[in-house]
Amino acid sequence: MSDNDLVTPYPQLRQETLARDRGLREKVMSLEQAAKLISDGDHVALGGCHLSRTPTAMIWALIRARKQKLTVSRSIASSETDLLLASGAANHVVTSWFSQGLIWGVSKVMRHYTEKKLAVFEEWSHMSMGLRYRAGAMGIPFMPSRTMLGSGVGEQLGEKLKTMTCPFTGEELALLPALNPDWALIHVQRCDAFGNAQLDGLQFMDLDLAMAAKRVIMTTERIVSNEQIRRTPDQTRIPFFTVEAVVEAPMGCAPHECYGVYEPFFSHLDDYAHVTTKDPIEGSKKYLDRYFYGPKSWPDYLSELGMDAVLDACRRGRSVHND
Amino acid sequence: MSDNDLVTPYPQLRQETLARDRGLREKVMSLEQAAKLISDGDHVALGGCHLSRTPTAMIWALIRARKQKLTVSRSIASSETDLLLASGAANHVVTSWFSQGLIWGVSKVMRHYTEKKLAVFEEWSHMSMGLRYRAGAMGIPFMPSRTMLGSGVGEQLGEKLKTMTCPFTGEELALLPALNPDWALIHVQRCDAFGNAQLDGLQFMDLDLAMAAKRVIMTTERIVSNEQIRRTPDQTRIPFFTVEAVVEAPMGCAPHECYGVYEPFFSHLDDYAHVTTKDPIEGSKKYLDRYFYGPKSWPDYLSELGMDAVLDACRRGRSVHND
Amino acid sequence: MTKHQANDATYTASELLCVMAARLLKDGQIVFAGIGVPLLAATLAQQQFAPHLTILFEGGTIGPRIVPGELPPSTNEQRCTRYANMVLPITDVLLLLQRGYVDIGFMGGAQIDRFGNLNSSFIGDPNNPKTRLPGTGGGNDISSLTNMIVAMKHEKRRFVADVDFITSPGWIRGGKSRAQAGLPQGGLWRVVTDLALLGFDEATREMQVLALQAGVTREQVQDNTGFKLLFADNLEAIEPPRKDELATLRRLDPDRRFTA
Amino acid sequence: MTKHQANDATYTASELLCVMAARLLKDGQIVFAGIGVPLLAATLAQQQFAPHLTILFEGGTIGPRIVPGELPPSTNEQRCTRYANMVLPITDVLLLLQRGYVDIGFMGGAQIDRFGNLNSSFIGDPNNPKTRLPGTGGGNDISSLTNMIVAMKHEKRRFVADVDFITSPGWIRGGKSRAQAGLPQGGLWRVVTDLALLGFDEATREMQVLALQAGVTREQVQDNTGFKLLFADNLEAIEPPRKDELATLRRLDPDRRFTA
Repeated sequence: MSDNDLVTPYPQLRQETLARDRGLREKVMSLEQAAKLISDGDHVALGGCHLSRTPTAMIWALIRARKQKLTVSRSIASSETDLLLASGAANHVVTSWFSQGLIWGVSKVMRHYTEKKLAVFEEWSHMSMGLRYRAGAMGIPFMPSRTMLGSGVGEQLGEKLKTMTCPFTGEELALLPALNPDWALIHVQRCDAFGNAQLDGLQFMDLDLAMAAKRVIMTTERIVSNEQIRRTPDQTRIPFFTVEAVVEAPMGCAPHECYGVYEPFFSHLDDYAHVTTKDPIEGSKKYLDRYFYGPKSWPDYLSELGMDAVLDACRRGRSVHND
Repeated sequence: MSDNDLVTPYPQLRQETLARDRGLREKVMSLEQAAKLISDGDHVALGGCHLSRTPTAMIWALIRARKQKLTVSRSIASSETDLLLASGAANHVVTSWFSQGLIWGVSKVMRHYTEKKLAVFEEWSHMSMGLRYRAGAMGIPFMPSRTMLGSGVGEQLGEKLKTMTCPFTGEELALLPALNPDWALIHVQRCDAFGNAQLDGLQFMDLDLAMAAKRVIMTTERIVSNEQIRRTPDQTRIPFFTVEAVVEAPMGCAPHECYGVYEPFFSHLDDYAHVTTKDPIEGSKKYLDRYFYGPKSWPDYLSELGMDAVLDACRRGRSVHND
Repeated sequence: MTKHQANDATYTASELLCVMAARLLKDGQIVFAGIGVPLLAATLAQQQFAPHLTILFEGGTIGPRIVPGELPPSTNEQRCTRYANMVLPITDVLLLLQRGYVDIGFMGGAQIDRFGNLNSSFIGDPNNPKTRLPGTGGGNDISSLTNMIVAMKHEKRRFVADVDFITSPGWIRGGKSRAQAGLPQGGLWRVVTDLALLGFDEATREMQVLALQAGVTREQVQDNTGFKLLFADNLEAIEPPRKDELATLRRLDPDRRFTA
Repeated sequence: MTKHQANDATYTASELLCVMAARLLKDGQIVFAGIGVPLLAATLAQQQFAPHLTILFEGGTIGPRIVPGELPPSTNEQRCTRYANMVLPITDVLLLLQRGYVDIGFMGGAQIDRFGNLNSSFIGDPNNPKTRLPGTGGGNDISSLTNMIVAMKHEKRRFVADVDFITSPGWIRGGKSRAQAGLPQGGLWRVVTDLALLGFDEATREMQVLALQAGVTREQVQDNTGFKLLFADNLEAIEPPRKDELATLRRLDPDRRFTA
């Protein structure tokens, strides 16, 4: 963050928002150009959840651009956050749950970096993550809630979590500080050149994320015309003026899923779990070299995943449309 | 409300919710049967806004059932609320704006009942109405916000509006009390027999209204199969378990509009404005006799509006689909 | 209906207000507009010089296009959503004001006072009003959270020393009173009338005449105002509505539903 | 893998947990389920005796149908939405717990203590842990806001007197301590293990054995528990998994991804 406030002061939040060019303008660029927008030390919120609609392509670009000291927040963090730590891009993770996935056991990469205190793993409850983004999206400094009380999770946050007695009911409430990330990275099925995004299926926290963030980088399976967006305005979920960059990145969540387009690349994720469990440091280093630093381009990265794997993931992804 | 608390105590709110049959069950009934569910003195929140997606059919049924002493809330109230007052069904209106519509001038009916103190017109700002419903929907006793400070609107609410100093930022904030109406009346384009509702176009405050209310009565242009709902679950906006009654009421908003189906019946509304402006008491009485008490059935009411008017409103309503 | 003469074109007071309000907007801005003069002004600006300007409607619309002759009856009907970029819930479009995304909000009112407070709730004693007006709608939210432009007919009964009731706060009691009331952001920026363009003194926040409409004198403005006005040292002259501006307006509202 | 014998059918510990957990549910309930045992248990209940039961997934799904053999890898992928009644944002599905719509939440954990507190964050000293675990996810929210069923293998190292860290509060320090901590609602209702069905004493909120799995003795249960257990006066006998229950489970998870 531009400063160390837990909650961005309201005058600063408004100033930073009003200072941006919020006009209806085209903002299409490459992954590399978009990566240049983000500074070392920024707070980057990741859209999607766990294995779904992960902004892999943009994370891939950030790691290749050798970003450092990023704080990353995501309500459920998986292999993408392993790699942000292993690459040295991030050293602080704000999340409710962090591991590759139940079926693969506890992430050895997460364990290595957090147990060795090479990175901070800041734990909030899942709903609390969502309400922190929502408060940020609404322009209020906190959201009252009824969880994290009486737990170690709440205790461990110290002054970051406050409580109050409700002036209307006399109840004890938890107060969650608003979270306004410097950036939100969000991947959607379709979006126009201005940044108007329509996303199908599970939305996770992406709507609140976009409104809470100071700027959004939107990657999309395909860029559609603004005229197409205007035909179904009630399908638009994220408004253009939150967006600073639009990047077309087909298969942009691979090896994770994009609702209705492709499912997770399960055997690839099994391999990833295998190598990183055997040796979190060497395993993740080899993985980064092969899939992140090695490829000349995003299509080159997809080739490395393999055409068979891509077609299989897409076949499974389409299944929801057969119902 | 079941008691006079401004904010429903949390234990009571949970108890009333858990006591309901929230199973996946059919709940289709007639307007008359649905009207029987509502008791005199209940707080009834009206879905839609101003001239759009007004639950006219259900209001029509409540007035015909001679309900009394209802409190009515709606963020923008129009002719439907005139008639709730004129019929004696309601004597308290919670809203941000109450008149037939700018193009018709100030409602003489509203003026008569409020200036003569025959009914209470409780004024909150538009956003405050929305945030009160949203707090109720979220199960929290209040929502912090940044409006109504320094205004007569806030002052006049006295103890109903509180302020606090933010423990994170030191700012002065307004605290809006949660609103959990006894009932929400909502009209949608389509809904299944369980109450799963999909609504097109402008949503207004209906999603928060449904979650905030203790029970929802859903009227719908048409009842569709649950299988059809399950084909596009990401189009469902209101979940079945909030709903107590599902009523199929074609043209259920007439003479107001239902997005994509029909526009407002403008000449009818001109006539309404004319008779109620000339004499708010006699004018509204005559109108109620002809359109509310006179018709034998809802189709009979529509016939009274006139087939030409219905076809014209539908032709204009479809226009959004031509874009 | 007062007729005004300029560039051998005749126009109504409402048309004059639309044109003047439009000229105050800038390209790329996000503008919260009600129907009538505000919507026509914002649309006129879009078509004249601000193609990247975005209109927001209280009913829940971002960036619609107005279909000439199909002006919406309020901000809450489907006509507001034609060719829009996004439709969203009312509370969320209003929260864009609180989040800080909005440059300008258009306001109106039955009364305005010397500190730019607006009244659209009560005429007379609020506890025993001569007239109960429709109320704030989103007015209080807009006025609390962004910079306002007010466009209204200049009449003594509407320009009063103190409004009967503050529905939408302007500069409240002047000076720093607005910030002290918990509203550090926003405020009343400009008042456009059929007689003048007005602003507010930076220090005292009292209403000040910045420019006069064509053919209007200082005296006329003061005579139609219920309190003592400040006047800027050198009053700008306002260019009357141009034919192209009027032509655009009349294409948008051919039936003169909002510009009569 | 422990094999259990009953009605001449062989089943795994996970299958046993699924069946026992399913039997605790009632028709018409709204159940917050994670993947694995919870999802299989809730689906088994639906197919056996609770056709009107609704499953909620943390990822944002209301009332999905599970496609046999296509069990989701977590609650956040598209497989969770098949034939669902509604898909909604994560925060809003979690808020259903806070609004009071949910009857039962399924939970797990690495450790559970005598007051039903769950730990899924740290093994050892939280400031210097032997093992950093994935964390709460929605666990803390579910446990704070509704009645829980916990299904887990019964092992001494997991059933400890005091958890190293309270990720998801059960009855905290027993008695009224949960309500005093600001959680008047919800609490840990039942613990299902491969050895027994357990509840909590109404007054002290200490863990209490209510029934034993077929062929299991009191001693076995106590020996596999790291603290002194209470035992109900008359322990019910649990009917072992029936063939029809196992058949349904195996149709749902033919590859034994979650029931091995």
